[in-house]
Amino acid sequence: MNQLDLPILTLLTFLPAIGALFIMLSNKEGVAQIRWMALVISMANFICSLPLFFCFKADYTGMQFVEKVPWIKEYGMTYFLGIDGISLLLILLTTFFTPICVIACWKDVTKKVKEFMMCLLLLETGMIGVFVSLDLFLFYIFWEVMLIPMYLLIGVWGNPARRVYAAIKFFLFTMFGSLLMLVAILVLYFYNHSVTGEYTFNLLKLYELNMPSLYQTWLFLAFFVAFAIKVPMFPFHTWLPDAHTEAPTVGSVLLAAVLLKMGTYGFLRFGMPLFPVATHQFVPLISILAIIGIIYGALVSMVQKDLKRLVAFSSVSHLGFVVLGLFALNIQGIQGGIIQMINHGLSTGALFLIVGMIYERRHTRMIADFGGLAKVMPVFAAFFMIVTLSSIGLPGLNGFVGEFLILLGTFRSNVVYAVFAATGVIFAAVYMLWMFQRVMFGEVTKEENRHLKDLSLREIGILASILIFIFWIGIYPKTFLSKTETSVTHFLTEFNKKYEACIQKEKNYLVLNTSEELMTKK
Amino acid sequence: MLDYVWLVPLFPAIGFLINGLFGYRLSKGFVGVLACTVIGLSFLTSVLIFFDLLQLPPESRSFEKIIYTWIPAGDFKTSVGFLVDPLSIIMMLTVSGVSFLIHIYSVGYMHEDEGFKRYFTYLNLFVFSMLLLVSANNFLLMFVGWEGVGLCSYLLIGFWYERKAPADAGKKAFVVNRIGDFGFLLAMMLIFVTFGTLNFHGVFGAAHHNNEVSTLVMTTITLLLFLGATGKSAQIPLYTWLPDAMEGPTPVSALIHAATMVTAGVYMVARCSVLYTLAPVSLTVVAIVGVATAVFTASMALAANDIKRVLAYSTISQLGYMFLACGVGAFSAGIFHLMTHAFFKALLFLGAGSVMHAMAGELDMRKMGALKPHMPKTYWTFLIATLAIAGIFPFAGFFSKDEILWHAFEKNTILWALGAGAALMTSFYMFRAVFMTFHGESRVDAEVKKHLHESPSVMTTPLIILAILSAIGGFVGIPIIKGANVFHDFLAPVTGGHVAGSVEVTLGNLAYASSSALSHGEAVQHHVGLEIFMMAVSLVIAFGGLGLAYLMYLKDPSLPRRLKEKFKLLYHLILNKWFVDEIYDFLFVNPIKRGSTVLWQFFDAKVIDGIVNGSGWCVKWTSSVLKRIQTGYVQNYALSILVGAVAIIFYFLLV
Amino acid sequence: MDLVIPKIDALSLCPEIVLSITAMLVLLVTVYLPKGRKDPAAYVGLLGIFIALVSLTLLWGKPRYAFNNMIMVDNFSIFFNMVILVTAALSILMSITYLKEEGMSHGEFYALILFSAVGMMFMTAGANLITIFLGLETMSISIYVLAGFLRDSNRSNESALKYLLLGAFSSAFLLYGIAFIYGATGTTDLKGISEFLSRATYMKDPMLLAGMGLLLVGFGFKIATVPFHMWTPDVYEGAPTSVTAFMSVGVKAAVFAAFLRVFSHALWDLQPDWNQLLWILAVLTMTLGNVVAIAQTNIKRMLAYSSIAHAGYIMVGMIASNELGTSSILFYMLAYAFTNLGAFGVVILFGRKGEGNLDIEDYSGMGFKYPVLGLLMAVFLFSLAGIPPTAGFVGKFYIFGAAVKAGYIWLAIIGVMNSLVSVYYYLRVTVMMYMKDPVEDLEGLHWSPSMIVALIIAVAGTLLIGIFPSPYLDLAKQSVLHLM
Amino acid sequence: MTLFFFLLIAIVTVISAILVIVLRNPIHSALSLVLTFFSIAGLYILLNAQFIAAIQVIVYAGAIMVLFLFVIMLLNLEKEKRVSEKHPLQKAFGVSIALFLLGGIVSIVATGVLYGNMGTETAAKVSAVGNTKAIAGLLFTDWVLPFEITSILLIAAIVGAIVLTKKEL
Amino acid sequence: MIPLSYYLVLSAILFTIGVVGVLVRRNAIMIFMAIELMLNAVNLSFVAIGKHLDSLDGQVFVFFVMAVAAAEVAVGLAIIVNLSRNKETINVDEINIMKW
Repeated sequence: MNQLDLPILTLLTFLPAIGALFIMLSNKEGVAQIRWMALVISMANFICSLPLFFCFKADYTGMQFVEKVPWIKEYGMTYFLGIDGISLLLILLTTFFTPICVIACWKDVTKKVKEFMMCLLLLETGMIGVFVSLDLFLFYIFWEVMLIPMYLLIGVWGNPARRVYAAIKFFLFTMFGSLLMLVAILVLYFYNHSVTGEYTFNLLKLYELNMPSLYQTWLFLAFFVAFAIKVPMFPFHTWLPDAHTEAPTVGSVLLAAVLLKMGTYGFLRFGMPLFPVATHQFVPLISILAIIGIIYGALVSMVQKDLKRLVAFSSVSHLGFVVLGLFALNIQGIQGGIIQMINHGLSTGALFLIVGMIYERRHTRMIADFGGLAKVMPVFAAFFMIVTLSSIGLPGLNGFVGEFLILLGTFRSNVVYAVFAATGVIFAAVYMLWMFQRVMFGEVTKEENRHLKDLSLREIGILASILIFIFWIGIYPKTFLSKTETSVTHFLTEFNKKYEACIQKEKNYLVLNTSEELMTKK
Repeated sequence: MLDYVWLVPLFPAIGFLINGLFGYRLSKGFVGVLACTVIGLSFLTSVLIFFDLLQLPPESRSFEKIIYTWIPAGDFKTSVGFLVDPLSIIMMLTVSGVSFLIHIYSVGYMHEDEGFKRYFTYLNLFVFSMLLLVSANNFLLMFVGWEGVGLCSYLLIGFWYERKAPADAGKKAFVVNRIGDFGFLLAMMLIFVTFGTLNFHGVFGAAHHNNEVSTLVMTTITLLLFLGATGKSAQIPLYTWLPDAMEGPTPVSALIHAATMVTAGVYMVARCSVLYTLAPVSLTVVAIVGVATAVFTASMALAANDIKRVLAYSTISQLGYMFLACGVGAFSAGIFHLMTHAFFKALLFLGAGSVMHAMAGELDMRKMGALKPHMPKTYWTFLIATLAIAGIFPFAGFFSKDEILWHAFEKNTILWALGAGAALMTSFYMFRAVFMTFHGESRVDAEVKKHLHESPSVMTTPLIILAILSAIGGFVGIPIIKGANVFHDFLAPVTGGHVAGSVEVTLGNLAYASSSALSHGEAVQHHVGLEIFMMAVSLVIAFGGLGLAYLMYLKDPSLPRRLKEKFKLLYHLILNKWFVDEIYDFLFVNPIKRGSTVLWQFFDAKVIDGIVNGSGWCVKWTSSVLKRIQTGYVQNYALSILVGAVAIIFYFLLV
Repeated sequence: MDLVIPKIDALSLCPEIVLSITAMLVLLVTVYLPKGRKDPAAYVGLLGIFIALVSLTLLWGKPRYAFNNMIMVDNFSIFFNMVILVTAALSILMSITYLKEEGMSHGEFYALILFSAVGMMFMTAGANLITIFLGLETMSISIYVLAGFLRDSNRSNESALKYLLLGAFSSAFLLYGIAFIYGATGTTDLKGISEFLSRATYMKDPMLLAGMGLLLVGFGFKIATVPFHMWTPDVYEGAPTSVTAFMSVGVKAAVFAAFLRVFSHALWDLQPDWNQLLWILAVLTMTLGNVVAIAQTNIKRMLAYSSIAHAGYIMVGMIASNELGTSSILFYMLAYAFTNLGAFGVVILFGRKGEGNLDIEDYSGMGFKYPVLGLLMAVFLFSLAGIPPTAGFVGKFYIFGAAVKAGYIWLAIIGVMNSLVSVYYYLRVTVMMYMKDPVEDLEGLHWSPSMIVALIIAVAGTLLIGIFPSPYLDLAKQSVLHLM
Repeated sequence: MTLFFFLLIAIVTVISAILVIVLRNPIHSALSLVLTFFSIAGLYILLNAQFIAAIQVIVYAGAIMVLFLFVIMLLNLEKEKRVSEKHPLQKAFGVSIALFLLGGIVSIVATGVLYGNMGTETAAKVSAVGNTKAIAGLLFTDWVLPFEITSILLIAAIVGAIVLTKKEL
Repeated sequence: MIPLSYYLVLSAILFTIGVVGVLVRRNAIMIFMAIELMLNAVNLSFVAIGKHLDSLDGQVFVFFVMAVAAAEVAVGLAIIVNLSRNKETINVDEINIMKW
């Protein structure tokens, strides 16, 4: 269904890429012009994405704004785009954050501005592409394409000392998972062919496939590794602190705000509905990893000395919540997971912006180098406080809604998980507030900190626009929850239906087999 | 007016927003006036609502106003909505009333402070959260207020963030509260899973009618809720943050850490009385924890020299009383004590603030003495409050405290005995404080002495009003006389009627009055004589404390020192707050910190990242080894071809 | 005995004939050209290639044997011939300035490229082991000379010598293999062999198997599979860069064509026997190529190891032994041609006389100093690494897809893990280009029109095939129809 | 009788072949190689391949070996000096692997049974036409294309050899 | 009549001798000569097999192989001559600028 009769998703996806092309053709020296171009393009993209939100039919279960053009016919690849409630918010998050990033790096990035803006816009193309593709092949392409600009952002504009290491680690780590996924996609594709006789990468068609559980287990595992790395879940997380720490501010922002969501989105869009039996099998494992992630991330970030690293580890903790929620496999958990993806994007994105702002002023990210900033920069302190609280999950701000729904969902499916996960709430307060205290409170001990400028209007504007959503989701989350509800409900019914069907099929198969065995024995 | 209940929290919210967003452009005077006005308006609205509520027959005094659906997710739906019933209106009145007075007081107290505007912003936010907490119609919204007040407490304790101690204290308060919230969160989930809703009406109605819910679940729910309450209301084992919270401005201590926020736990337990009565084990736990806290923290107050710390321990101790009341099933008694305590403890803190104001911020009672002539208004109001807290007839504390002790006695003599002991200590340390501060010899520094003065009227007026309330506030709940206990009658629809005389009114009218409570109430009726006796005992205890304090601090000032010598160990323990903070540090804080460091620097950096980097390193190493095969000698290459050929031939020959 | 001259089916040989004549024309032309100004010779060669390409397209879709079953002109050979011709054309375009810079601008170079292309084309079309052998030798001998074309350069000499000695050595094995197969089947005609095998009941004839094994050695040598790969890095490093480019693609394409024709067509009935062996060889080849490439510091050497690895990937397609596998090899070859030639083109353009600027270190800061060149290099490297939306990705996708389809999931996993390793060393170049500051001031580049054209073709091919692979896949698919 | 000749020639071939690779002086080696080629030509005659035997002598022993000798002399090569081995295992390893190769091949060919399709040119038939004529017939009919390819091959080789060695190009 | 296997074994021996020559001689020309020996061994096989199969194809092959060998020798010797001009040596041990 495409209620707009416009290829709006294509527009959204490729507008930034075209913009990047224009920037490429523009004069390298006209830095201001390039910045404005990037801003205009990203803003235009954001504006283009608004119709998605307003024209989205919240009660329609299928895909919306669908575009489908055959691409590689004989092998069943299609250019198939469409969104539902699950992806809607993530797309908006992406289009929302890109202009913010453009503005945020206005003064920050002074060298190679042209290339920087190109990377940023190409990254946006990749990110949106991932969220709108409904064809596995297309999805995989966007999934990989997105790596390159991010890799360059980290590696070129990152922190000179270790940027290369971080960039390569990011790239290889992610690639490792996605390559396994590639094999799984191929297996799925050929399995589908062997069953239905049709070559297709169409996700909606592949949803209808009931695979034997052994297949599901392995394929799910392959997808799992890809997504778990992206999320990142507990033992696969070590690329994240490095990438975050070394990336330039907006790199970290986009990484946190959008890129990490791809893993969780992937679970929801691919991992779970394709392999329901395996999903059920792996719920304990994944939940436990998620819980370890929650607690581990929190504990480790508590003792970090570097602000960005701290926030990075806190992402591990927060994303643990999201994964836990998704694998609660009930509506609260998944709704919470989705909204928490947005929340984490907003609050952690904002946190990285904030860290970037003081980094820009002081050129250090070490907590020990700060202290007493609240006195010097009161406006900054206020923003920082609110974002910190949002990250902690203070009721009334966005974080709480997600966390509570997740915990509730988890509690319904498994009490023990919920109890352990809920301890994360305590730890979050500990490490965030301690960090806040060390940076903002106390006396100004360092001479350099005494004359720091408070936020400029530009910076206030950036943070305020994020804050609007932080409050909005906290106070009236219905705006967003209602958009996703139908899709999630539909997702769950389909999921359960398919699960039952798979199990039933398996049983029949067993019965068949045993009866055959009996026959042959006789 | 009932329909406009949402105005009650809205006014402070407006004040908060205006002060927070535009405060930096407004004048100090305007900010102060605005802050007070909005709270005043809240109070007014509450009063109007109160009278509206009184118009209704007792059985229908429960009104829900739903504003909008807050979090919808499948079968889970929570709304932003308000509940007006006797319990919440009492809380609203108390909160907005006391807050109003303290706001006014603060205008004077904080006048010189740099963070004046910030202070009022926070304070408005606090009142908003607190009112939200008490007026919410469901657990989740209550939790919003619950965390909101915690946040404000954090912000206000750490108000003077440039010093380390307040900042630390603020963080500690927040984190410890979070531990409690952990329980609250889990309780909410369990409630939802059990009853399918978080709405008070829905939950209590279901709990009352649905007998299928096992006691175990009930007990778990209530214990988890109580964990939340121990955090917020500073009970064992989570009380440690409250003494530290005294680092905040004194009006804050008065408002948040004495009168309102810390009582949220009691309010919550009272609100959930239906659940608690269905879980006897929990009630017992509540009672034991309450009384233990009362005694334990009272003991700490005995030797404290910091006037605010004395008051802080006293607060914890009094909160323990309230929980004791709830624990023995006398929820309305708990609320009653909550209310009177709000009056006199706020007064005490404000008095202490006034003293500090005069003493240039000095808190150590050893450096005070004989302040009475310098600040008469402060002295007299402080004395009234002390009398009230000590439980001397006819001040407010007498009625409420006595009622609790009586109910405790009804339930269990040991509880009563401990409660009585705590009362003795209360009386002792409060009078000790009065004597050390206002009487005796002056130990004030010469420099400070010159500036000793009575506080301005903007500060003393609230003192006087509170003093009046502390003096007469108890009369709304006169025990014994049938029908005269207006307070309990009023509350009975919510908390269940336990008290003689009110039982008939409540019987059968209420959907969720607990039946077990009723039977309890009937039993009580026969003991009027006993009750009078108990009152007498209470009075004796109160005067005993007074006398002891007089003996030690006025009559024979050397006595304390001798006692110190004699019970060195005990004194040391008490002085150092039984080393509880240190024990916590040792048991939890330090291991976690150290463990985390190990996790990070060893496990994360060495093990996990080691595996990642190690595999990369392995490939590189293999690479550098394998490339040596490439010797550059053409004959080696030929040999390699030959080896390959031979291998292939033999592969075909053998396979 | 009367001599019955078979029908001279000149039309079937049209491209080869055109090319041979062009080669000789080039030789003639070059004589009359002034010293050091031999560009026209190159253009003559290009023209010839163009005509050959056109004539190839005319042959499309009409499979036929010619010259007493000596060659088979079918879509398969035409496809590969196109790849070869494109390779030759691009190599010539890239050589013009390069040779001038190296002071070796001679028309003979182009003639030799054309001769070697003719040899390659006979290999792809060869339907008889002898034709294939002769094609292979024609190709090889020309390339031996080309590798040593920089007469005054020790590296070039060494490269030529190593290639010559080992090439001849492996040819002997190949020939021995042909002898065995001739002995075991009584014929060297591929169709004859295949017919013989399909009716033979004694499949396990050791002589046949040994012959097949020795063929494998010969082909394996040319496409650089482990353990016959040892010459590759040295020869690639030492040979003139444009020759390296030519041989890395052209030789591989031609030999794979012959390899496929012999193994997947003539020896199809022995598939169970060679499949396992190829599996092992493929894994070894991929792994060794990729792993050792990591430790390289010279970009040509690194690309040499990478080309070893790519041979491994292509073998995966062979192992899959299904229609998809074979067509994916064709597709991969096409993708690889553009990509690898492009990469070498950048290396040539960036290089300096006397093997300068060939260390990976030299690429420091190149990406920002020469943004276009950097971007091109990045595209080619990402394509080699198999990252979308480039041709390399689609190629790998199909290769591994074929493996999965045939049930070789572990092979596919090993393959993708290998490409992960490869990403590392390709990334290292981009790291140098974009993330390191230039060590010294780079001199200006000499952008010649011919090089620009070559690079544009290469990058257009790489991206076009990557983004719209459909027609090319179709082409590849049609090309294998007749083979299987 | 034929067997005797065969064995005799075979022994000469093997010995001279071994001499090729063991003699230190390149010229001696080359001369032994010439001897080997001659004896192989003898074997060809035993195999009724007179034409091949002839060109073996003319092309190989005559042309190719002369070229070799010519180059050896041109480069003024001396005896290989006994220098310390740079890759000591190469020889031992090489020889032993080569023996494996020999073993492998021998075990394959020793049976001497060929399953291949039999051709039509029986000895009688060939001798009726004459060996050379028969081969010529084949070469210019069936094998005309490879024959033409060799022409290209040779041109390429000539061009190559000139390119590489001519003083001034 | 001499059995085919005699020829084939002889051919194998010659081939192996050639292989050994390639592996042990250090002079490039000698290596080249050893390769010629290998080719001759194969030629012998071709002729013998051809004879055995009543087919003249074997002899035709030998003809082609000789052509190829001649070409190879021409080019090879050219390369070697060129090399010795530049490097003063044709000892393969010393021809290893490129390695690793």
